Amino acid sequence: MTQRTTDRLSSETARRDAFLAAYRSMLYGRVFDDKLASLYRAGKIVGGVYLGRGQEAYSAALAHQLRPGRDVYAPLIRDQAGRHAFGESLLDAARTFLGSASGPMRGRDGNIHRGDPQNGTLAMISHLGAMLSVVSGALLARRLRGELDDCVGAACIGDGGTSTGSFHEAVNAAAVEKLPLVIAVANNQFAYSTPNERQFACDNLVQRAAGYGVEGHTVDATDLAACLEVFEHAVARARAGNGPQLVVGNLLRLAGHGEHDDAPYITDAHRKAPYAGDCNVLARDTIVHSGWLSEAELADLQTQAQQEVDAATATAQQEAAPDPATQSWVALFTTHLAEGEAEP
Amino acid sequence: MTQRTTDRLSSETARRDAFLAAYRSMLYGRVFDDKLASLYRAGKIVGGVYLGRGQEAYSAALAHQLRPGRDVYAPLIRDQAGRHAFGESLLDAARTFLGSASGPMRGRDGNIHRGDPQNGTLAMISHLGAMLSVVSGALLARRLRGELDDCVGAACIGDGGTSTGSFHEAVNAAAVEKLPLVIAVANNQFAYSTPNERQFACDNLVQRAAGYGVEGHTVDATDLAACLEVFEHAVARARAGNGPQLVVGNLLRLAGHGEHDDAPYITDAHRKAPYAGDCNVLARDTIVHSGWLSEAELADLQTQAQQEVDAATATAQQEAAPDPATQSWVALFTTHLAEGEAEP
Amino acid sequence: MSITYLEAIREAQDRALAEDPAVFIYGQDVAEFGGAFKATRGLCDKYPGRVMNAPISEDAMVGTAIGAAIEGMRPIVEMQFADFSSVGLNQIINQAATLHWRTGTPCPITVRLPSGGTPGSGPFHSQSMEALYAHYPGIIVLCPATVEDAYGMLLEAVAIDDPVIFCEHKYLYYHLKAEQLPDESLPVGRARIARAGQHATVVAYSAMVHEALLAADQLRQDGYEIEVIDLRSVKPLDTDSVLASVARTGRLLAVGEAFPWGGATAEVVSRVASEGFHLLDAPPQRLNAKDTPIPYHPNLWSVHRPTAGSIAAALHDLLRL
Amino acid sequence: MSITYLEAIREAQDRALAEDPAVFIYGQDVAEFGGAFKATRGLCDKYPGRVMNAPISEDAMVGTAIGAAIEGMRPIVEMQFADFSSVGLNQIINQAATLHWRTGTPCPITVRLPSGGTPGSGPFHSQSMEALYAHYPGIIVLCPATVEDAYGMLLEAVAIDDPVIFCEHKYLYYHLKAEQLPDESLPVGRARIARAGQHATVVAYSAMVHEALLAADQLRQDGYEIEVIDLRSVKPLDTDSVLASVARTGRLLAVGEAFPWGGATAEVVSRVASEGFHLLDAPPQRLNAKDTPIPYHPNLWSVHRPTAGSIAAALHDLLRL
Ligand SMILES: Cc1ncc(C[n+]2csc(CCOP(=O)(O)OP(=O)(O)O)c2C)c(N)n1
Ligand SMILES: Cc1ncc(C[n+]2csc(CCOP(=O)(O)OP(=O)(O)O)c2C)c(N)n1
Ligand SMILES: [Mg+2]
Ligand SMILES: [Mg+2]
Repeated sequence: MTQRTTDRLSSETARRDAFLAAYRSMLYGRVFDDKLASLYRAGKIVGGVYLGRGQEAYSAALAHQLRPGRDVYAPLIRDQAGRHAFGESLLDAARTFLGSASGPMRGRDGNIHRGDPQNGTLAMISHLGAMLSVVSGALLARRLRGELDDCVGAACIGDGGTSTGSFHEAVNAAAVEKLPLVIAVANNQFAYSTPNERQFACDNLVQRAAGYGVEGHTVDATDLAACLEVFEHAVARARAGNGPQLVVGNLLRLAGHGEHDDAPYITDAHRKAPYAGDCNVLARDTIVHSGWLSEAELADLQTQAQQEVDAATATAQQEAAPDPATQSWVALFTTHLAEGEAEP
Repeated sequence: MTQRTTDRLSSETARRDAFLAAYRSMLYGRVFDDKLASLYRAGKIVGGVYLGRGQEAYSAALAHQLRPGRDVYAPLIRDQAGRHAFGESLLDAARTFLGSASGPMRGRDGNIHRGDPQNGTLAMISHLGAMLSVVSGALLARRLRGELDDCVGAACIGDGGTSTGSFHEAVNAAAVEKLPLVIAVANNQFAYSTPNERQFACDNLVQRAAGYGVEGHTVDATDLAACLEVFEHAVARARAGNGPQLVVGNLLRLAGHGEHDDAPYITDAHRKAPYAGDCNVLARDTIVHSGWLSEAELADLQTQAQQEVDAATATAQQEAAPDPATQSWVALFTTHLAEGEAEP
Repeated sequence: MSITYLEAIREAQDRALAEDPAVFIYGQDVAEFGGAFKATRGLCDKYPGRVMNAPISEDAMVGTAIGAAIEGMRPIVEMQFADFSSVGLNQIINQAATLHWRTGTPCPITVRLPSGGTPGSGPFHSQSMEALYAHYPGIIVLCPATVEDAYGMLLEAVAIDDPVIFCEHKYLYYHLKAEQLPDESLPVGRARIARAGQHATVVAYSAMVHEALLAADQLRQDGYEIEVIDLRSVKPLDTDSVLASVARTGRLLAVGEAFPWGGATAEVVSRVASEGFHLLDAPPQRLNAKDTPIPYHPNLWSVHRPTAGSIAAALHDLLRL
Repeated sequence: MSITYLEAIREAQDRALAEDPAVFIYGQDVAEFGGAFKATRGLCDKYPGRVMNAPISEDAMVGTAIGAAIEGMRPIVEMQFADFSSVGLNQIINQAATLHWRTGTPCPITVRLPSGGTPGSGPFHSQSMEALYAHYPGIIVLCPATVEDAYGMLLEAVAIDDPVIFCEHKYLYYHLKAEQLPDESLPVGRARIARAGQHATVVAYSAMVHEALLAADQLRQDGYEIEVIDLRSVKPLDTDSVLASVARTGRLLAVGEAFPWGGATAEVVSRVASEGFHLLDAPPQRLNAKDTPIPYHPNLWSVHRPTAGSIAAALHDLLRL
């Protein structure tokens, strides 16, 4: 074989490996989400359940570019796939939805509000837009210490979240500091029930990039290969010192806002639009057509995912709930400065 | 004369008249500002004094397009000229700086924080960016009542103010509602001491327009004719139903941030840059060179402005200060629901 | 017929829209969808163009309402959850609240805050923010505890020519029912005796009124008659009614679901201590939520906020003092 | 040598930057310009890259500080005026304040708020916002009244592994002087007896401590010895020291410059009423600013906030009760 052929084959291998790795996270994300939905319907989950259905390719493709332990990641409410790709354990995810005291949030916070900030996964607060500047701060800290190297930070946000003042302030400030911040906007056409037309008036949110002086990218977020490509490029640009990268992916939320919502506002016209494809189905087709995995292998993968998800939720369900009596009701790290109750 | 010649002459007359009218407000703005500065140095003013020096053309040209009593105007800290053009009396301006109880703010608020909201001039709060959505609300109210007609609202903001979340939310929401909001960004190169490079990373703030889906315009704000033209166009577009208009003017603040600030951060390089021209001097030159007014007429105008400004400040200085004893210390309109003190 | 607290809020808005063309509603998902809690269901169809979806921009939402109010409208802003009003707080406390005192222009806006905890809602969908708004001059802060007040006070809120923060409690939305809507109600600013008693007074508001009533039931079994005062409005705060009650009972427990530092319970206790010191037979007491974020897990949540049980315990302590 | 309150704040930041490479400063105009009040003058040159100008983006400023704190830094955020922190409030109360309880990650940020009124500053450059922040769990709120505390408490604030709201008073910036900076100071959380007395206790903080001391001077002429307690920290609030003082004097007046509803004075009075009821020989009293926006005109301003004169009058009333 010529050198060129080897290169092509190895880059094809790399592409296939990336695709399969990301697809694996998409699958785990979907299976986990489906499990959550059924637990929710069975009344086993207290509080909201928000799914990433339709957003898995976009979510996983971003996280696939990130290096757990080195990069900073601020996933949002529809990033089960990305969290999986960034190395979150299914058990920790299940624990948070099911209120296990052993989970990372110890029952103090729930569902999507989970993370491990000191190890690079921020734990979102609900106020949309608020996480972006926190990612910037983490990057700035590293730069100040001379430890930024080629780290990036990635922050996820929805179409609706771009309307927040917090989003604007953070993107602008990151641009001024030229921080390696990748902002992944998942435009799933709706913010809860509110369609794009009532959320913003530009044609494509990527048009905001120029106004911030950052680089912009758009992608068909139903297409995993395209997502992998756009994030590979954007993350590489950020790592190389080209400042913030604004990526906008187009897709349709294939679920309600939360599982309590049957989304009557999503019409047939939306469901027939090009952005309405199911990225998981499309990615699976690609795998089959490319001969990367056989139907049998795919079925095994599905079974494995199902088993792991079932195991995680079963374990989490058996774990103890938090005990108010042994709980520390002290919000401060500096416990001796706390008012009211002492540590138990 | 042919019809065409008549048209040309009458449009030239209109241009001259507009120029002279705006220049008049620029002159009054400058003379008033100079008076304030000297009163401040003499210790006659309590609190801050912020001047519009260098911004008069931009300020007056906008307000010149507005119709007092019909349009809505939210001037900011450097809009003495615009306020004059919108019909604010010098006496009311002087009263507010000098704390007269007879002024529109009755000594309760001071200096630039003045207005007459029910008659179309909003009274700015200090929090930058916060006035924009209030203008939108006024326009929306008229639309809801079917009384919008060809009204516009104009909101002034600085380069620094564009970094606020409030600015972003307001521009975006106005774009969604397609309101006739004209946003006049005065880029005077600095926000207090902070230069553009530390405030935003795009080349020109007008690049933000596309991201909001609004129309954008830039102008050399040292050039009155250009300012008149850009605002004539932008305001007409807004009146005609084309939605928000983002206008960005380039200039240099020819003063400190406030009169307490000698602005060491403004370097010689800035003072030699094209945006550093004194719009008042340049406009005066144009008037002379065009033969629109003679030196003598201009001197008369200057004298008249000086006399009116002196008279206004003298009157305001003689007026009674607010009397705490007869003051209503009730913040509510619904006085019977107020806690604490009753009306005096 | 039976009507819930949430339906009462919807009905009040319906009536306000019907009676006054100056009223309109602005908020996230309030139009066709009827709002996250369905408090505006059907209103968008019934009043075309007057129930409008807002972008996720609480600052702009409030600013827009203020501008419309300046022009004589009476906007109702729905926050999706009270907790998100923190992002619109600046426009409320600095723009709306100062407008009339500074300029003489009234600012009749009503900001509806779906407030308070429910199981599983966690730190950012459970807050009671009345203390932040009541601290600032120029704002009226209402906290209805009953279906009747949810209706009557919301109608009044819209009619008042000042900014009103309307704290409606999410826990009461579905559970609280009344037979019918009232024709009249106590005016804003007046507290209500929710239950008469003689041994101690509990001053509460919003959902805590119901916990206090349950606690009073428990104490009745021990022979104590507890008076429960429903403040209804935390600003203005009806000190006279509270003092009159303490004059009858000699004992005071102020209960609130908000965080413990400052807030309505501190205001109530300190007013009674200042103005009604000699009416007190025992030290006045307070019961608030714990001084941590509001926990997600129902086990933790039910201990975090005051409940009938903890109020009863506090009352027993108070009666022994 | 003599050093002002403002210089003490600058010195403390200088020392914090010198001693700990994790410290940096972020705020509007804080770099070359040295900040609107010159509290960071010279620090940018002395510590290159560690004193950074921020865009006019209070929300992002605080968020950025939180992110840096997660990574082990100890940011100091300067708000240009306390009043503008309303725009960064959400990040403070919901992000910084909840971080440790939710995730176990400490959040050592210090947010400096140039607070309080000065003549001519008006409604938006005069506010005292401690009540808003102290209401929320997870935040420490400091209000130094002296040059020594401005220095010592700021150093401590930066060292504390929790979010600290540092309310420095603009009226004290230039007027208050000390001979030298302290080597040691009372720990955060402890109140200080600013003046010992026996007839009544005034509890105050920040600029009001000085008004209270002047009032105490006036009352001495009438033979009364007034004890003045400087709270130093409003959260945590040193209830024990306050109670100990009230035990000595039997009378309490709580004085604050903030708005009257809620806030530190309500908290002080209600704690003393609850926990020290039997120590009181007279109803405990409060004195706050008036319930309107803070007026621009010095005539109005000087009546709006408590002063030596109004405190003395309130004390005379209290001593007659
Ligand atoms: C500041 C703020 N306001 C309101 C909300 C309530 N809220 C939660 S999710 C949501 C819609 C979000 O839409 P989008 O950003 O498009 O994300 P998506 O749900 O579509 O993924 C809203 C309004 C919030 N979380 N934060
Ligand atoms: C939200 C907010 N943060 C901070 C300030 C303090 N501040 C007042 S004016 C100013 C600079 C404004 O710069 P710019 O917007 O460019 O207007 P210019 O003064 O240059 O006309 C700052 C930071 C403020 N008024 N509002
Ligand atoms: Mg969306
Ligand atoms: Mg500027």
